[in-house]
Amino acid sequence: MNALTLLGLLPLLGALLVSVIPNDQVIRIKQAALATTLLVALSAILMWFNFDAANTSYQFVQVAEWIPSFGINYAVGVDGLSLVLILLSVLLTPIVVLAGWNESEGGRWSAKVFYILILVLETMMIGVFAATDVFLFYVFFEAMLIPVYFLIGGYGSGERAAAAVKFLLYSLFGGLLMLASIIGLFVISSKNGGATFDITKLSEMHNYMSSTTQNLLFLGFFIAFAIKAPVWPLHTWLPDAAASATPGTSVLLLGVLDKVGTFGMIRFCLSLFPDASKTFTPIILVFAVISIVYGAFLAIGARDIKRLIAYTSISHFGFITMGIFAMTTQGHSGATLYMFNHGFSTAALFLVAGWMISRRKSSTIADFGGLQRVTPVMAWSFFIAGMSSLALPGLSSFVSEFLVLVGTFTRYPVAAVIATFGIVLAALYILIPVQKALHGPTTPGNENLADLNLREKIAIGPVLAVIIALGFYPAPLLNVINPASAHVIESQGFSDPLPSEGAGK
Amino acid sequence: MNPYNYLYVAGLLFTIGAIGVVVRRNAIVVFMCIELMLNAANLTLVTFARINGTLEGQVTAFFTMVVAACEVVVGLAIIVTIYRSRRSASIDDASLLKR
Amino acid sequence: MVFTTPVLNYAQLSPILIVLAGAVIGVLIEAFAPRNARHNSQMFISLLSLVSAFAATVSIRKQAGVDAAMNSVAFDGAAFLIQATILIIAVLAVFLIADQENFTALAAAIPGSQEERESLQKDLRVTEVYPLTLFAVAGMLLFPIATDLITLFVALEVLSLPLYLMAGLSRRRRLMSQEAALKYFLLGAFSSAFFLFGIAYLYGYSGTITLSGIQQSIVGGSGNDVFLLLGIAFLSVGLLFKVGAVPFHAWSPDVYQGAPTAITGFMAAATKVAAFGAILRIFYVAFANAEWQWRPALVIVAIITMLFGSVVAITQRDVKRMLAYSSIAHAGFLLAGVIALNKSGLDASIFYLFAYGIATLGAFAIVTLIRDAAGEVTDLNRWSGLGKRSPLTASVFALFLLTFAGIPLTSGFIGKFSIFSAAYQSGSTAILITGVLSSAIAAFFYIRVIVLMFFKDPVEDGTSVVLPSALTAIAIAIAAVVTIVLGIFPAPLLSFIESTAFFIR
Amino acid sequence: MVTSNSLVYLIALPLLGATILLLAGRRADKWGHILATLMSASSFAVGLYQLSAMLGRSTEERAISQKLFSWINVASFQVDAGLLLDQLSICFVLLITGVGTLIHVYSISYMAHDENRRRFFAYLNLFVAAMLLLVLGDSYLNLYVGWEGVGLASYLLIGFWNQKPAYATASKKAFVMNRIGDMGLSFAIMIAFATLGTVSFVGVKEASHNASQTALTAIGIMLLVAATGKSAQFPLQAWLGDAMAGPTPVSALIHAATMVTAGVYLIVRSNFIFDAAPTAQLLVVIVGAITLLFGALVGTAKDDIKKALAASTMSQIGYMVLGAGLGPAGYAFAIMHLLTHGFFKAGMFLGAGSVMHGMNDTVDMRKYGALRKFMPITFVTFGLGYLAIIGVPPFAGFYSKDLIIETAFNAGGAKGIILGGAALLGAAITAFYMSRVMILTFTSPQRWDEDAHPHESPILMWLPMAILAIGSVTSGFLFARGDALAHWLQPVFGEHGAEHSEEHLFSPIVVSAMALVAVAIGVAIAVIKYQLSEVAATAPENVSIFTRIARKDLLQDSFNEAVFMRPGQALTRVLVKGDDVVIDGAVRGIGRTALGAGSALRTSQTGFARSYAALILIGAIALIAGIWVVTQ
Repeated sequence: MNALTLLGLLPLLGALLVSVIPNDQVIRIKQAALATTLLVALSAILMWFNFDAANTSYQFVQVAEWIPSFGINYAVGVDGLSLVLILLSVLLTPIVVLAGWNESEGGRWSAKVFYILILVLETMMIGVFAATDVFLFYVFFEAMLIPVYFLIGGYGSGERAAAAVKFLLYSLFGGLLMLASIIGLFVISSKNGGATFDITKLSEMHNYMSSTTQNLLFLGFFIAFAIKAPVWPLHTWLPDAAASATPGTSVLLLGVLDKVGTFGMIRFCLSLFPDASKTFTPIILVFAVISIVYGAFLAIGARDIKRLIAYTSISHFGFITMGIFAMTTQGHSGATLYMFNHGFSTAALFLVAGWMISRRKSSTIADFGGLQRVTPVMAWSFFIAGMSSLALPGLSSFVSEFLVLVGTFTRYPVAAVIATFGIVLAALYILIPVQKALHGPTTPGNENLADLNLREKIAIGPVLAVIIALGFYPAPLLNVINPASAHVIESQGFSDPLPSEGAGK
Repeated sequence: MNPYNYLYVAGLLFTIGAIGVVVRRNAIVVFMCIELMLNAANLTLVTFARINGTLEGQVTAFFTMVVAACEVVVGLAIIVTIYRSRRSASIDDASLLKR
Repeated sequence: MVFTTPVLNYAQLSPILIVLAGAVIGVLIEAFAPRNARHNSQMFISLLSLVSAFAATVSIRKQAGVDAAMNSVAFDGAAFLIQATILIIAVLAVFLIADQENFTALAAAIPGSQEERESLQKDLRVTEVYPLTLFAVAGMLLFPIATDLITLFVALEVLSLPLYLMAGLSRRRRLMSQEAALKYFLLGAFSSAFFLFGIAYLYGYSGTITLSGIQQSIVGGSGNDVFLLLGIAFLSVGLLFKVGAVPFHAWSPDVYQGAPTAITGFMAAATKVAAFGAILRIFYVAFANAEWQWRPALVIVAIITMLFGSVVAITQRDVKRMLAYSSIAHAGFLLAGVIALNKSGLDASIFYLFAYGIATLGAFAIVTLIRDAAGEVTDLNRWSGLGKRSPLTASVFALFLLTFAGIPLTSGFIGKFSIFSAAYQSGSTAILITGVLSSAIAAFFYIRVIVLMFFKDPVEDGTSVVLPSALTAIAIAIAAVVTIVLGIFPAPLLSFIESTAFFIR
Repeated sequence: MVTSNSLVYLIALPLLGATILLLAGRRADKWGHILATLMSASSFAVGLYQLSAMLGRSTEERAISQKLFSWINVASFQVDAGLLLDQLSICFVLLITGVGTLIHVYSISYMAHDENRRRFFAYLNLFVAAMLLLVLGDSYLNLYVGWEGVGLASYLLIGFWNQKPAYATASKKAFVMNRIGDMGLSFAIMIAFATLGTVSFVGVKEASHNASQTALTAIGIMLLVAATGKSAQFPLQAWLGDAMAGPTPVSALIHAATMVTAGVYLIVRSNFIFDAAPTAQLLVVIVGAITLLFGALVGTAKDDIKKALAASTMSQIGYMVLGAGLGPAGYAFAIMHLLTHGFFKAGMFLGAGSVMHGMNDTVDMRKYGALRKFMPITFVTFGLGYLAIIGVPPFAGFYSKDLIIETAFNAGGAKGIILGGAALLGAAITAFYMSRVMILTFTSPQRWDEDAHPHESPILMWLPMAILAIGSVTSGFLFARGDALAHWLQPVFGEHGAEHSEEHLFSPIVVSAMALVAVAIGVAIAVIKYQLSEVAATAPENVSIFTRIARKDLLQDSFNEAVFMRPGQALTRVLVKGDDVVIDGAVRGIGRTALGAGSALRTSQTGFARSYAALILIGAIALIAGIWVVTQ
């Protein structure tokens, strides 16, 4: 069987395994879930080693007829872009399982349901990135909402039901717009050489569209992705969802699911509608830049630590979007790498924040204080995660953020300049909570908080290690990403701007 | 006589019937108005049969009568039941189900 | 004038004849069999006749022709598919009807009277519901295959009259049930008057009562266009009334709510299939060449129907009313298939009808299970926390809601996709956009119910989930399985429909 | 260029130290400080080894480089993790590791009673590593890593006692203001890449020959912004005073000797850009001149010994920036002043730490007085540093500062006179406020709090002070003799480096004389004001508006608060509110509209069959009308 399909099936099998374990053997359930996710992670790493980075076409391809009446195939394959994102998903999942060992306990339903949902979600995450058939992508895109919806609404805290509904409605709305566009594509393809959903074949279809059609179809896709990624002003679901979800769910939500949005922009918006992408680039850049600054300001003003992290993500997604639409290799590679790095730094932030909250029973930043003395390991973990979030050089986010900025600057200097102001704001939105929560005198109620236990240390360790390692040595990922980015830029008919002074005065 | 005039009459009858359904409260009267509409249709059919010189219209009219008779059976059964329950044949009284 | 002896092709009529025979036997049983033997024998006869009718349809599926009854009916691929769908739904509906808890013991008894109490004590059964069902089914089988206007009208009445009665058979809230019967009857009769009036004008226009004759007249263009106009308009009123399209929808929420739930399910599913079967045949066969006349009007009706159904459903507090408005919205979606007026529109409509019919029946079957001491509980507020009390029931209901909402991996999604793409293929961008928009609105209330069931705490008011009877359980299980299987592997059915569905002229 | 594979040890050793200490946690409490000191010392040893190796090579081959690995490599954007050790960076390497090691030694004793001493040493090692990366990086992006790395270390060390909210705030302020400067560096790198296609020093230098002045000016200005942030130059100087919240050794190492001079390094390192961008160069000297006066003025009003020294640092770096901005003539002098300043200012800070150590951590000079008797060693070492900073021959500051003043005068025309005048005025004010510090602390009558028991510090503390004092005395002479440093650095600046300009406004002797007169005036005023008259133990309130402004750091914080902070906070509040009300409000509004529409349309379902019939009738008529309209 195809390696990629197998990878996607593994978590489902795990879910099946979990479902047959009796409800009262909670430990067994957790162990089974952890073992499955670890196995998936290892398999994905193995795939990464077998991936031929120099080859820009899809690899590990499998195509099987699914719904021949509509030309729909089960078609999967990965290029550098999707491989990186699949890696991100499957690496984060075991960490989430381990880090949120007790997350399932405050929920409406049993631990079993929780882990089944997580495992099903993992399958869908792999599927959504691996799909090379637009219809298949859409199916995963929509279907993955359901487990997340139940994870938020069933195991979250606070206004969890409302947040889950808001998340679902936003996403469904976007999804339906995309469905309209997909139908449009389908009809156009069936009128021009046979119905198909194959991404490669569909990317020829723009030749048969009027510019109005192309613009409309582009918007259908883009709005769906802009909701997912969240780009200002379609972001308001994210803080609510992130604040209500369990930390683990938030990690998957912000770390992986939202990446589907930015992934989709590259994979679908750009390649299917090159002309429309060009038309809308200025507007999108404006929105991206607004996201960067706006998200940062709202993060500065946030009182709740989870909302704060959510707003920082909005800012970061602004960077990613900007990098994508800058149409330079640096911007693209930076954006892709940013997706990966943001996954890890947000994961670290959310996990540590989750532990802080579960110990303190409050998510208000002001309730913390002086944690650096009480719980040094936890405080340090948060600090390093925060530093990564503000893109401190030497940590992974810096590389990607700088690539995005430099890549944008060569083509759209104004956008890059405004975005760069975001790095000052980033310093504020990280250091303010650091000061309030970690520094200062120990606030009453915090004196006896326990520091991270061994399990938590094991969970956060790899995340921080990845953050630091990729900061110094991003080559393993960049080597995979670069050919894919270059391919996208080239197929868009762009080439990187040459140094303006290179040829002499 | 111009057969089209029958069409006008039929149209008039249909309209009267339809308006009757809308304005009358008593279920029986409403039902009678519907019968009027059916008969307006019958008249139309017959007229067209005449105009077109084919028989189908008349055949249809016969079928309609049979069907209308069946409708009466069912309709009266329902109306009578509801009258027995409510002691009223006003269709406005039967408005529990709304919104 | 020469009368020819009618030549009947009994094989092609056999499904209808079998069902009618079953109905007649049922009447005889009602008349002669002892009271305590009636129920089981009636049920047996009903199922037997329905199943054999189904077998008969299947056995003659390859036959096609208009000569079954002197050009009065046509048997073709589309007819087979629709009849088969109706029969499958009818079998499932009989499973539900068999759970006699829903029905009054003595329909003639005055609500609250001594007579009624006695009949309840004696545990009497309204076994006449079985022959009524069979008569209705016979009408439904005839309606979509009728090719002349008389047969159409007779079939319409044969399917409607039993339903009027069945709507009044509820055991609880009998006043409402009777009111539903009255409203359904009066408005139904009112609309059939329009229908008949339309028949008269079409006859006047073309001088013939066969659909193919009308089509030829339209092609010939010799008739008086005013008659055609009036004919199409009045006929449409009758048809649109049956499917519950706005503004001819007003009966359906009231009747759906008042009728016994099993009957509501049967009505919502089977009537819709039959009526759309007829609409498709009439519009595709008779009126196709006059599309420039009726299409704009129908587009507007479809748009209003989709939007109205979705918007009003949001505010409903009664589950049956909510499903009624949802079925109005779905009528709008189905009209999109009529408007498409192409082969894919026909295929899509048939698939949609099958998927939607089965799911609707399943959803109403679930409604019959939620009860308190006074019978079914349809107030949505009292459904809150259902997921906690009975996770399986709630999950299956959620599944049906998701398929109504058109979430991928359910049959509803495939249906929606195929029907909208057919509509867009024929150039109806407006339908596509409205469809997507109203799907988004519709998602709002489906999700609200899911939230209610899963994310709200149960109210302790004696509402409970009864164990479904074996037959109900089977019906629900079949519906759920069909919904999922058609969501994941729709290809066999789709290609079967694609290769089978056609209209003979 | 000669390649080497041992440069990395310079950085790796302290980095290893920091990593071990941070990961080991409390387990390293016993030996952490020793390990850290050893790591720093070994790095110094490697530096010395590299120096001797360098001396052994011919002038052209002195610069060596090491490529570690390919760091960021995307299409035309190629940055290696590479190190470059040349005549300029070796100066810094030795300063950082040398002074750094001394300060490590000092801190062993100074921090002995702090329960988190291990962590302190970890930060110190981290700082040393980052600072070495800053000066060793072979490209602007590598420099940037060190640049922010030292910012991080500085943040951690300023906030070392962050349990005090004010200290935590100070550290945050330092980081944020530094980030504004860092933004400038980002811009510079982006412009460099966009215009020149490379960000390595070698590459930019090559490309700058062909580049337009516009591009180079833009890069230069952005580099200047970066420098103002890191080196606490006007207008990003406000953080330095607050940074004194950190333990005193930190102030000595980071906020006097090394990190704050990184801006000067950056400008000097980018000499090829500034040489070709006169506008940017002009801005550099303006910033330098303003800051040297600004810092000096602030210094006159500070009663906190560390803040007075911090203001002095700001002012002295102003001199360096001024020197660096004067072009080829000034680079070497800027570096020379940087090095001598490293000695004397670090020494004085350590002295201040020693005083505080003896005075229960009091920092208010008005509570000092007459400490000469109780802390003789501190007095002597501090005094030597004092003589060096005010520029008394033959102490180090005399040589280095004099040369800058002289070069400033030689800048030509009005510019020369203004810059020279400013530098001269600065020298006078420096003499005044440093004398003030000296007098208030050591020679004036005692004004201690009752529980003060001043005593000399232990050897581990005074030994580093003594060594630095020796540096303060001798370094200037050593560097200036025969233009030794200038010649040494010349290959870095190209052919025209170190050449004295042809026209002399004043001869060197005259400049020295003027400087000495200025210093004498400054000292005299201080003596009259503080030695010869009574000094209040608490700062008088009824002072002139100028004093008040000076005490408030010339209103820099008030300005920043009024212009940036409060509007920023207001904007944040508006946006937070707006996000909820406007954007989310719009979303909720859509939901409410749908609900409202639903409720409104629901009313059409009246429950009366007759109204339904009416609806059907109307519908039928509408349908007919609709079809009619289309048909016509």
